Amino acid sequence: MTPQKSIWEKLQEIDRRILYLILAIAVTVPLWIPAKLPVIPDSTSMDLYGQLMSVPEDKTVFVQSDWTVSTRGESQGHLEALLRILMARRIKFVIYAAADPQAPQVFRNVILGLNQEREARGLPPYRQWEDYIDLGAFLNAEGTLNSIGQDVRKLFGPRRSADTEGRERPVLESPVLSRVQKIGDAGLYVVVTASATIDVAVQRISGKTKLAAMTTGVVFPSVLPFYQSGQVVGAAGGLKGVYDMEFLMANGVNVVSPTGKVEAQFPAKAELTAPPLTEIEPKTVTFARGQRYFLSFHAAIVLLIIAVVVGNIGMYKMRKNRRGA
Amino acid sequence: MNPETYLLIKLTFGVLATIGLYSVLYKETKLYRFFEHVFLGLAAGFSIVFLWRETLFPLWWEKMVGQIDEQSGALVQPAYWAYIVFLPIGLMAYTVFSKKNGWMSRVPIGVILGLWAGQQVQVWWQTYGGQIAGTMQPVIPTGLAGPAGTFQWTKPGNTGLTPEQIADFNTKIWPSQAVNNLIFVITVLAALSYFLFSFELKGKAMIGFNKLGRWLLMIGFGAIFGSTVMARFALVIDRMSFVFVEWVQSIQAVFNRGA
Amino acid sequence: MIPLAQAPPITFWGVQPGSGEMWVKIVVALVVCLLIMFGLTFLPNAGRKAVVWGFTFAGGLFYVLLWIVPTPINRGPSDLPRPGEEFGFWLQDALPHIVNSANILTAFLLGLGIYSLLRVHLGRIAKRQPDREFSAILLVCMVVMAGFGYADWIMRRFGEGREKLELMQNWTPVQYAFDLMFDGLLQQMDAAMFSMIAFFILSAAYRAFRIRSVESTVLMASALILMLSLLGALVALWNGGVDAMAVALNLPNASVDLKEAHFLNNFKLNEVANWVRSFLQVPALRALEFGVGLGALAMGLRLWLGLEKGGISA
Amino acid sequence: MQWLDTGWFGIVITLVMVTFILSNIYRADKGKKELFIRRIPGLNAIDDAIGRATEMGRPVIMVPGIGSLNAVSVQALNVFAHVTKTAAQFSTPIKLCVADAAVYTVAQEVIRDVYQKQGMIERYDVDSVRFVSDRQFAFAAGVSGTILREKAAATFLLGEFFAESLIFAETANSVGAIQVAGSTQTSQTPFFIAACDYVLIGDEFYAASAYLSRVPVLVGSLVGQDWCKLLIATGILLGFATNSLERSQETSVGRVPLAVAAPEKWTAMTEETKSVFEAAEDEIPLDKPRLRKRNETSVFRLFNPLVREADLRVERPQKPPAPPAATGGAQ
Repeated sequence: MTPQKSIWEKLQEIDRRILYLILAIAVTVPLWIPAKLPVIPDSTSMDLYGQLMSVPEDKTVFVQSDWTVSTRGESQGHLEALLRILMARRIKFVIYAAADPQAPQVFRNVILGLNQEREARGLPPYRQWEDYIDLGAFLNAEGTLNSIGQDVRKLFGPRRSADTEGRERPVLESPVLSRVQKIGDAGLYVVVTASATIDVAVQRISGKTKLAAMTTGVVFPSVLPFYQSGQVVGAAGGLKGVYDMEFLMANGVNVVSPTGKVEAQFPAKAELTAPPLTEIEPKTVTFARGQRYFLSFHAAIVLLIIAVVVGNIGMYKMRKNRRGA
Repeated sequence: MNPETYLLIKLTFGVLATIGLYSVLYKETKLYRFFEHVFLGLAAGFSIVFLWRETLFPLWWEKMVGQIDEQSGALVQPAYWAYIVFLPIGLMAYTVFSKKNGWMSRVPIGVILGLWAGQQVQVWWQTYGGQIAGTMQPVIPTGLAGPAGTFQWTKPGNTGLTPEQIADFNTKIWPSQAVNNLIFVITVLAALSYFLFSFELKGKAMIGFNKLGRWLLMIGFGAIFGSTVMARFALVIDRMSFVFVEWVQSIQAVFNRGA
Repeated sequence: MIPLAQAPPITFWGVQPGSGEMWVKIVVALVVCLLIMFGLTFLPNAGRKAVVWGFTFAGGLFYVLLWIVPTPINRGPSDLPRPGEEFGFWLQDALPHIVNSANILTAFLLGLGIYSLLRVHLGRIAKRQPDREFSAILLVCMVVMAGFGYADWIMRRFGEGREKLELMQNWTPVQYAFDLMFDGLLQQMDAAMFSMIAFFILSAAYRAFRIRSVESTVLMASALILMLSLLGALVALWNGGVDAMAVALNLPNASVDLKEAHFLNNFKLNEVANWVRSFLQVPALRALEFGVGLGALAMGLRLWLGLEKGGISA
Repeated sequence: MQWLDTGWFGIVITLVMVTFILSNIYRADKGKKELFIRRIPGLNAIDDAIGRATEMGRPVIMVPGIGSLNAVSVQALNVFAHVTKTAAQFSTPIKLCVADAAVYTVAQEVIRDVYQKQGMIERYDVDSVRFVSDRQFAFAAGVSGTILREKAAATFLLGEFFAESLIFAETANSVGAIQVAGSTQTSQTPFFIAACDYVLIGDEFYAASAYLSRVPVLVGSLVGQDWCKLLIATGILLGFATNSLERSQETSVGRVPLAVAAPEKWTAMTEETKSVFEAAEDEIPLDKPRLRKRNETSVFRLFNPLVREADLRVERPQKPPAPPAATGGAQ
């Protein structure tokens, strides 16, 4: 009798390309499935959301964006979530890169995309000069952050931008920066990064203003000590951090219920309450990239686990057959 | 140029490059070979630029000829002319293809390695002293007073507990804390024993301890594997989204505007 | 370079930028170095090793001295050394100049790498070997990228109205071309190659995570625990179950409001994963690091003192 | 009191380590007895891998990682020299792909030397050592292309690898190459373990050249390293014991951090000096005794020497005030 190969044995010798194809499908298909998975946000994310939602409306938020295309998967979601919150609350912000000359192009594309989205929803777009200032890149993170800590007006002074009427004027005259005298005037200083620039920011800026971080999953563990010591007031890490932010934007954190009691939605600090973003601007997008990616991520991990289980069953069956023969 | 149109062109380039490189997952074809060589060429070209722009110009040339503030004319940094010696030392490396003077290429190599070697002695304690100290965990409940971010069984950040409650809580779980610290110390020692090369292990206990060390190392490696997965999968998901969602949207955006 | 800091004074070693004195000193130093180099070509075999080792030793000596010579306490910016502190002060002042020297030297060596590329690919074209068309593509890409890269840098650094170039609407074709090649292609290719790792993770895990031996089983188990703990949805369900069980069992401190304070917390998925990380991964890899650090220290000593036999210094 | 940055303890321990290593090198160099090294399976596999490549008539590909020129790359090249020696004897073609120009320079020389010493300089091909790219993922793309096109029979991935490790390992696996890998980068070792046939873990990588060559200097150094590890282990055990004892005792003296004791001095310090004086504290009596904290044990003090506020009072002569800026002019 010719030995018939069982399904398990065939699976043992499966062509890796079939595995690759399955993975590609498994991560691509969920991109179109609008499932909102349950999640318990990390306390770092809850703090970050709470901080962002409590920035006074007349303060300018500083956004330092130091990531480029290769870590888009995590960082773009961070930046989008951050800017969505700021735009919905009509908070003015200044954005720049402190290390990489290529970073501005990437955040410009993000702002462009968000403005298109806002227009599509009939919301007023965010405009350079009036609502935000794009300063481009500064080179040398160490020197830049040191100057920001010491005299932010001196650093920003030479930069110029077109105002609403198209005239080139120093950015310091813009509504965004005219009320910033020193870094302490910032509503919040958020570093969106894929590298160690957050360490430099902690050294040079923490203590002078409130510092928050949004970093890739790889950098995130090095931010946690700063969070625990209070040098960083809130942080989002990796893909989970993106989804956390979007989840919090939709649900709020520890909102006061109609009965007047603080409802601990997630195990969070009792004093930390911030409403969902939709209460402020009803048409805001809350779930976006993080939601799409998070389901794909679950699919990928589940696939990985299935692959491992199938592989082991196959090995077990083959061994048994061999022993039986 | 219109930003949206430019964005579409750029995204299209990116999509083509992604597909080209991904084709290697199926097979090494001419398509992959084309993109591989484009990649290598662009990377080499960029290295040439980057090298001058980010290393030689700021770290060498500007140091050598000094800096003067353009607006005020004030001295920013004097010209350290002695930086010129790096040039001949660096040039010595180019003798590597010469039969007679090829030995000279070892001079810059020697300097680089020497600097590295000296640093090892200098930084050894800075790097490992703290880690050695941190390993000396006591067998007592360290509770929430432990070093920031490390050995905390429960995080005060997300509990909403008062300090008194936390202290009370800790008194209840202290045995597990002491046990954990003991596990920590034993793990370090077992893993360290695996890296003893010049001692012949004798006795069941020693061999067992050594084997335990290897298993613990494997647990550590498994944990790294598991926790790296999120960052890696995030990237592939993003690539797929880049090709199938954003690019398509960008095309729509440009055509909608045109229509 | 920290802006606003007071500029270092003009000395024998640091002269006024752009002055004639600077150029004279640079040229003289260069000529002297080249003469020494020329002299070295006449060195007999026996002396060569000593020269190479001398340079290596000198390179390492600085850091060793920096380590062993006492650092001046609480040094202020305008302090002068007390007796006995001169050398410590000198080392501190020299450090910023030494720190980057390895980078500078390595940068000068890049030419050799480019030479290797040219050699391989021009050779392939000249010898009419297969794949020569790809070699040509490589060389063209290299030249175009370098050309636009320099043009862009010069415009952004020294050009008229360089502040304006930060904004896209003021770009010239040079900026567009460079951005397209760098951001549109090179970075996207980086990202594409980087993201491919996910596929390899799957195929590697499929083959390697088997219950074959104790080793591969524990490797798999810890990897699985960590992976499961990344699944937000699963963690939310699991931890909710744990809380519900705590309430059902009527454990002390268990309440719906303070979900953290009961013993079963230890079995929450993220806590288990954290435990594996903090009490198994961290110590095991710390021991490994100790070994690696000692290996580097020993190798550093051997290289520095010229004791390394075999390999490069044989 | 001047070694405040590391304390005398750090200096002494490092010196002891250095002495251990150097004295064992000396001992081994003078001694006659062959010293013992335990078996390292990954290194035994090298010859088998080359043998297989010879049988299949396909090349051996070596990658020293993407790190810059340092001990890791030098060590990788030492192992590659051994591989090349064996390959040269069987006239198996080799390829060495490098990502750093300085490493390329060294590799070029090492490989030529090997062929020269074997008296087979005619088999040496200058292009067998090639610089691929110094950009991480361009290097990854180039090397995977090479592995696939050349159908490598064996690959040696030794050195500093980062995210690209798995790209090489899985690509080589797909063409059925035998793989020996090793990285000092702990974050990449798991991927090598998953994808490669033989893996050198951590320190085994540094032990490789001693293991392969049995040169007394290298073996002696290895013995010295083992002594250092035993010293660390003993230290950990002692510290563990004293810490456990001391932490369960009560104290009636506390300490104030310098930032609190002398805030104006603290704020005047530069960041660099601050990091030196982080452990500076003054003593104060406590209202009621409490358990000792982590930073009140003798072990902690050994690692973080106690500096009092008084220690910071250093009077130095001052430089004459700087001339007004922008006057310029050579002096």
